[in-house]
Amino acid sequence: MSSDIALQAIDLVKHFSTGSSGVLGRATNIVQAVDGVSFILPVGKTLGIVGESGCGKSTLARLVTRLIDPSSGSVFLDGVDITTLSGKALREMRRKLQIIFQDPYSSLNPRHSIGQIIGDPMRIQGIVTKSNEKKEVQDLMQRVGLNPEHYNRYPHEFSGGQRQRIGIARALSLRPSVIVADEPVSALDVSIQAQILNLLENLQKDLGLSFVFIAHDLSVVRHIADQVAVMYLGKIVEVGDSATVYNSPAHPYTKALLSAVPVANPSLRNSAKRIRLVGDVPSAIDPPSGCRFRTRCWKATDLCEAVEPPLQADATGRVVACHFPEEAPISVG
Amino acid sequence: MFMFIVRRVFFALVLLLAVSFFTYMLFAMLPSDPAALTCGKNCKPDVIAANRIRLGYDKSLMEQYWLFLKGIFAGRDYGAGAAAFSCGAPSLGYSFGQHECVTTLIAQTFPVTAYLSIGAFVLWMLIGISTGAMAALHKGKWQDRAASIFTSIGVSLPTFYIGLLVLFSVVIWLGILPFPSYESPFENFSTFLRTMILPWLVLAVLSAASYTRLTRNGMLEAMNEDFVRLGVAKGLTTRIVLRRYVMRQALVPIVTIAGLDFAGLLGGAIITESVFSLPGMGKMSIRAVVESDLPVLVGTTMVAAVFIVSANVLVDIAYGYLDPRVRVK
Amino acid sequence: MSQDVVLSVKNLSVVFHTPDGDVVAVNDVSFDLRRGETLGIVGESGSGKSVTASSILRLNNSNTATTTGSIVVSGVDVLTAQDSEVRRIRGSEVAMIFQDPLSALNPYYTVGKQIAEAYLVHHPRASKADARGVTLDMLKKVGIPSPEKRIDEFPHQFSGGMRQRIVIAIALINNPKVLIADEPTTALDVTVQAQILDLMKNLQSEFNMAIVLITHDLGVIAETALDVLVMYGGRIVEKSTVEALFSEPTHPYAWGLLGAVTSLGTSDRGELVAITGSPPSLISLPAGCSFNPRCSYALEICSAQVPLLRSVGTQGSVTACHLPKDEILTFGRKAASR
Amino acid sequence: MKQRRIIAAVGFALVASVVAAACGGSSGDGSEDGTPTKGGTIHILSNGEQIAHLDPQRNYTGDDLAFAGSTMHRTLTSYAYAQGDEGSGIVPDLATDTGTFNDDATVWSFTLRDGGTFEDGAEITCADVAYGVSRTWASDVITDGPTYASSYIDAGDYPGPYKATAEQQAAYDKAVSCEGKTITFNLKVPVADFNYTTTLLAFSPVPKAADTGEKYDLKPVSSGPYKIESYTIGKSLVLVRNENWSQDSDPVRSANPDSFVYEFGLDEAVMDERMIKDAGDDQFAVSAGIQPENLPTIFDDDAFKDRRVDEYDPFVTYTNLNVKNLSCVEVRKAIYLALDREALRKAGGGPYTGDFADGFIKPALALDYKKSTMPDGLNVDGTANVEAAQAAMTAAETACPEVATRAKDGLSFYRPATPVWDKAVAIWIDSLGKVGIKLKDEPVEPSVYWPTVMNPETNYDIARGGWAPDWANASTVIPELFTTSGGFNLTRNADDPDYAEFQTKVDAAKKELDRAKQGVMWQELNQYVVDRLWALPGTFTKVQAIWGSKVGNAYQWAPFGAFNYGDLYVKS
Repeated sequence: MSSDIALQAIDLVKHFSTGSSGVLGRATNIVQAVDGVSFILPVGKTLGIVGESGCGKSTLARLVTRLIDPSSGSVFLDGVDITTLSGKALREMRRKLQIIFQDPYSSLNPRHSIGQIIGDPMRIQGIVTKSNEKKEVQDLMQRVGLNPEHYNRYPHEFSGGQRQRIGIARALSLRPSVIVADEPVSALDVSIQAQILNLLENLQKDLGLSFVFIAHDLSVVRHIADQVAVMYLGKIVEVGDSATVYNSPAHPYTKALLSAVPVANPSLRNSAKRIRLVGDVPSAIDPPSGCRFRTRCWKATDLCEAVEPPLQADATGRVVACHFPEEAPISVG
Repeated sequence: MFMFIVRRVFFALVLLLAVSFFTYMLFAMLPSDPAALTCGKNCKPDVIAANRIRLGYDKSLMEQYWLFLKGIFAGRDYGAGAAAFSCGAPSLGYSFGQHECVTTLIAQTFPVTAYLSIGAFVLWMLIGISTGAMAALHKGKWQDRAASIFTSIGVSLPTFYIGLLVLFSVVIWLGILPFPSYESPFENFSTFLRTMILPWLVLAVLSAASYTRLTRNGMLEAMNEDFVRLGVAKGLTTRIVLRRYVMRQALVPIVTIAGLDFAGLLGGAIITESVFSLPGMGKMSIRAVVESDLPVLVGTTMVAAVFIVSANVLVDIAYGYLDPRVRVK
Repeated sequence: MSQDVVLSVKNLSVVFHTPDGDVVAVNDVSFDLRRGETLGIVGESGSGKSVTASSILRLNNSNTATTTGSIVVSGVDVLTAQDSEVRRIRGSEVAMIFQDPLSALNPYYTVGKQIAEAYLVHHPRASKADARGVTLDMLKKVGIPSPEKRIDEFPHQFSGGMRQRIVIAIALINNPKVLIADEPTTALDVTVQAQILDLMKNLQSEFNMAIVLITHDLGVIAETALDVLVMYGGRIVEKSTVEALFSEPTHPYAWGLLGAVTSLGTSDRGELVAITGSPPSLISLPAGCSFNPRCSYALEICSAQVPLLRSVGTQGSVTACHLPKDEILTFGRKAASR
Repeated sequence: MKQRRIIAAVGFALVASVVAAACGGSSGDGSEDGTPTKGGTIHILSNGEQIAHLDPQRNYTGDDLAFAGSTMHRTLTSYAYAQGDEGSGIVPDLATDTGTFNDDATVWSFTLRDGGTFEDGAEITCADVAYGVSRTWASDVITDGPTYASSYIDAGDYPGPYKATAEQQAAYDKAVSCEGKTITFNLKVPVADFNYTTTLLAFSPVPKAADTGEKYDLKPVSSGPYKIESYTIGKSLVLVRNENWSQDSDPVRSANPDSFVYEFGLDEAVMDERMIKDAGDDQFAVSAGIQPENLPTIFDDDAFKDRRVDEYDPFVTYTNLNVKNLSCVEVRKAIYLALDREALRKAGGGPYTGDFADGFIKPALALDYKKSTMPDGLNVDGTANVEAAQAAMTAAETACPEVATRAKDGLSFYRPATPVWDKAVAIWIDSLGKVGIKLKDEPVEPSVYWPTVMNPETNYDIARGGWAPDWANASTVIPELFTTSGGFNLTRNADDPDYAEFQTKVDAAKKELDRAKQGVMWQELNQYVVDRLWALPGTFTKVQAIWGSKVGNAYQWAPFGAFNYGDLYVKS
């Protein structure tokens, strides 16, 4: 395995059981939340993962950080399969692989000061000593754009954007190599979103971090990601360079997704050729046979129902799982 | 839904069986000896041994438990010869302290507990919900503050203390009511009422406090829900919004807790019954504890367990009807 | 008032009384809405846009909020009318839809009952059967498949998009003149958002109603609104047509917003032009122009005096900014072209 | 909690005794202040949930014996219905006289009076008395009752009426024989005071046809002036007049009130408050036992002087020493001298709980009581005499070094695991620790305390005890507590070198038919035990009671330490 791979997922599967029936209540409904996802995150790059709610992207974030254990599959960090780690090795892995959540407030202990929230993990992991802890924490606060004088304040004394900065500082405190960000800006106001996105990009540049950036907002992902993977019902349907995927989406779902995004330009209001998907995302409990997107796809044929399309690379290196991929780039924006 | 109910009931029965086993074993392993309790001063070892055989305590614990279980369905015979007697099914054993089948004793004492519980329950729900609603509707005003004082007093004062205080003041010092002397409502309804009114009130007022808080918080929470705002935005009157939107939402958790509280009461309102000398099941259990009357202890514990387990099942089922979201598809 | 004006808001101010002191959530807001038109209101959280919306139906708790000014709907001032009159207006003249369609529906009743309830309250003589018929029609109009079956289902049995359709059905069942849509698509997935926006547009022309669309998403504004109010710190800072906002924005806050927008069309990974700092706390608004601490163009006067709305630009925009007119136009066009 | 209830809680039956109230420190005085009148209802307030046993053969507790005997169950002989010493005397009841006996007091006969009837009107026959007594032998069904009948009467291996074979029954019928109205008891041993034994309700008649065995306890057939109207455990027992009882046939019972209502399960604080307030029906109520905190209110205020009493009950508390383990009187003496009895009494409630005992026979047994000479150095005020105790220990180290060492290593102290005893044992440990004696606390679950210490396998060094005589003769004290054949000897004194002499003296005293001479012999035997300290005297306990202002004839009935319920009347 090449050393310039920061994180690699191979055929990750996560099935949850819900509901029960019969007198003894055996679980009967299996939610196929993540069903055979593989990706590669090169060092220093950002992999964006997009998809609508229920597509499994948040489950994926928890799988690759081992907050939950996969049903099958592997995740390699620095060449080590983290799904089998335990004890000290697991703790070391956790240090190197940090996660940032959507809701910064609920992930911060309200009874701890910012100094504690950021400093405690550093001290526990032996990154700082008691004597230099405060200085290190304040350096980090400065770095993420927090006023170092607010060292002794508590989470409720900060605004949403500042809390997300605290969350980022806490993630950075352990000097990780990979950060998985799960909808890090979707709870924030537009002006604050931009600040946080800029911060993440600068940190990546300065510290050589690799990001998995999960979001439902396509334009945010477009802005930050080098590569983008599009998920639909637990599977990746298309993955490739951002520019390729956004400019010439190959999967009909990607195409529909992009065309649904409102364009911040009133003059284009009636000019764009809109693709309107009908209906909702089907249930992950009993997903459609063959291609999972076929029930909403205007191009679907009997083949799509019978045979699940494999992920295949095209000439540009972009990978797509469709029997009838799009040829021509569509115009956007 | 039907399978859900069947399953819940099945598990409830399994649970009750487990409870009966552990209750029986736990009490049987207490360091008291029921046989030794049957004779007084001249308790010679041979008398104790003879009584142990007569009461069945010579058998192994598992066998005793089996006899106890069998008795529930088939009844049970005690002793031999001219002094033999039996307790018909469902038999929960025989109390040698009270010279009566435990089932009969429970049948005698349970109505008292039931009247006490039902009356107090109705009163406390009325008081709790109405004061809670008043507090919520007048949030921050004097009504709200009064309700908040009421709840903090209500939840912090022990029933025992308040019960005695009320009894002393109303009955003994002021003489407004006669000293409670329980009569069945079918025998003497006015005595029944005069006896029950104080225990009802004491139990109701003290328990109402937490329901006031629940109702108030539930309603305030509901009032912030978008669907309540949409109800108002539809043009509905305040009364309809409160009833169909706010109360409906606030009552769901209350029903759950009330069901369990009520079942707990049916298992014996021990302190209230003791203070007001009501010959109910709770008072009987206390007596059984003091006198190590094992069969009564096991019996009352089982009855209480049946109430609590059934209440859980009923609340679960009721929840399905009250909240469509938890209904099983 | 023009014949076409269906909603006229004048000098609306809302003050909330909180334990920490009074909070001016909406400050001197005025606008008119004409039949069939869509007015967009944009702004960040705390800008006063949602409070403005709920004031129109007098939904603010009168115990904790003081509302002044006037809101005239069909000749009636909502703020001073009798309760019964306000109830008549709610739902029949002015209807509302909310951000989260799940929490906006009463979980304890079937969707059919909730829609019919909205009809019956304004048609007291209608029979239950009539109401059910109207409800079915409405469900069809908002695009619920097999409405005969689904009318008796509960909200939690519907997907997010379907729930928002039901909320819309409730809103439109009495054929209101005005629909207030408070972030109607924020909680929805992008493909569903597109469906709902399409539906709203179609129904707007069918019912010939006016829409107040509150959103933080400039893309949604760009696709739907005719006129736009930009709000900041409880005040209107810019009022313009949607074309003017995107081609010639006149307020530094609007410039910042446009710069902060990430776009699908650009592969540019350069730094976003972020507005520095955070939205102000309404409890302690900065003196003068409340945007001045975050404004890179701020003048001395900005921290001393609240700028009044004035007409600037070439497209009839009104703005509340102390900057000279020509500077506004220069910087605005620059911001728009980026 | 009142003393009586502590005793009940440890599963020990408090028994009847004859106690003269002569020096009881009585402050109450319920003397006849008017002519008793008929009618009305007497209320009895009780913290208990029931009468322990209404079945006469199972009734063995003082208060219950006084209540049931004076209202429902007649016996061959009875204690006199009178206050003070007179109440300890016996009078004929069902019988025409107090019994006749042969030369060596092994055959006793009683002749039934005419006109005695059960509540159904049936005449009380000799067979009914014999049947009632026979139930005593069925010890697995008729539990808790006194067993004097079966230990005195020569009925072979009779197992009681329920299980007896025809042969066994014939043996019994021979031992307790009927000839017309005369019943004759053939005893195994001479019993000079058997007519006192017959005051026990165990000698009440039971009609065989009505015997329901175990369940007879709930509704026994009355032979007295009152019968049960209703009995609900935990609530009340209501007695109403038995219309078939005739005053002519009953010389002792006055049967003044029309009914009695025994109210069960009352909170103790509530009982006291009601009695103090004395309103409504509570004016017709009696209540025994008063909460310690209310004692000053009642006894320091003259307003209560006509409706209160503070007197000795029949009970003596003491401490058993295991003489086998502590085979050295010096060590036993050291323990007694070191013990701070005043601190123990204070912890238990102070002087209201009783006086320091000087032996095991209470002054109320006037013929048998003589103030004992207590060990040298024992402080009369009950405080510890550490110096004297230390001296005793020093003496022990030369006299019996093994026992002294045992005391220093730790003596096991068995006592019921109750809060009262938790406090007391701390005082014990503290006092004895001052002379280097260590105690190992062995709390025992209260309900099995007596079976535990009665078990010969249990190797205690010290075990608490308490006793009340069964009738007015120390024959129910000294032999029971200190001989190997006694039912309640916890001293394990059989190996003591003096035991043989002691046993001989006891046997002689039991056979002595001259009651006065016998009394002197008991006095000497009491001193004999005190000198050897096989057990350490504790407290002559007292009881306090209060009654309503409309209750007449309320007094402590000496033999029972309880009200004479049958003698109460309602003042008009």
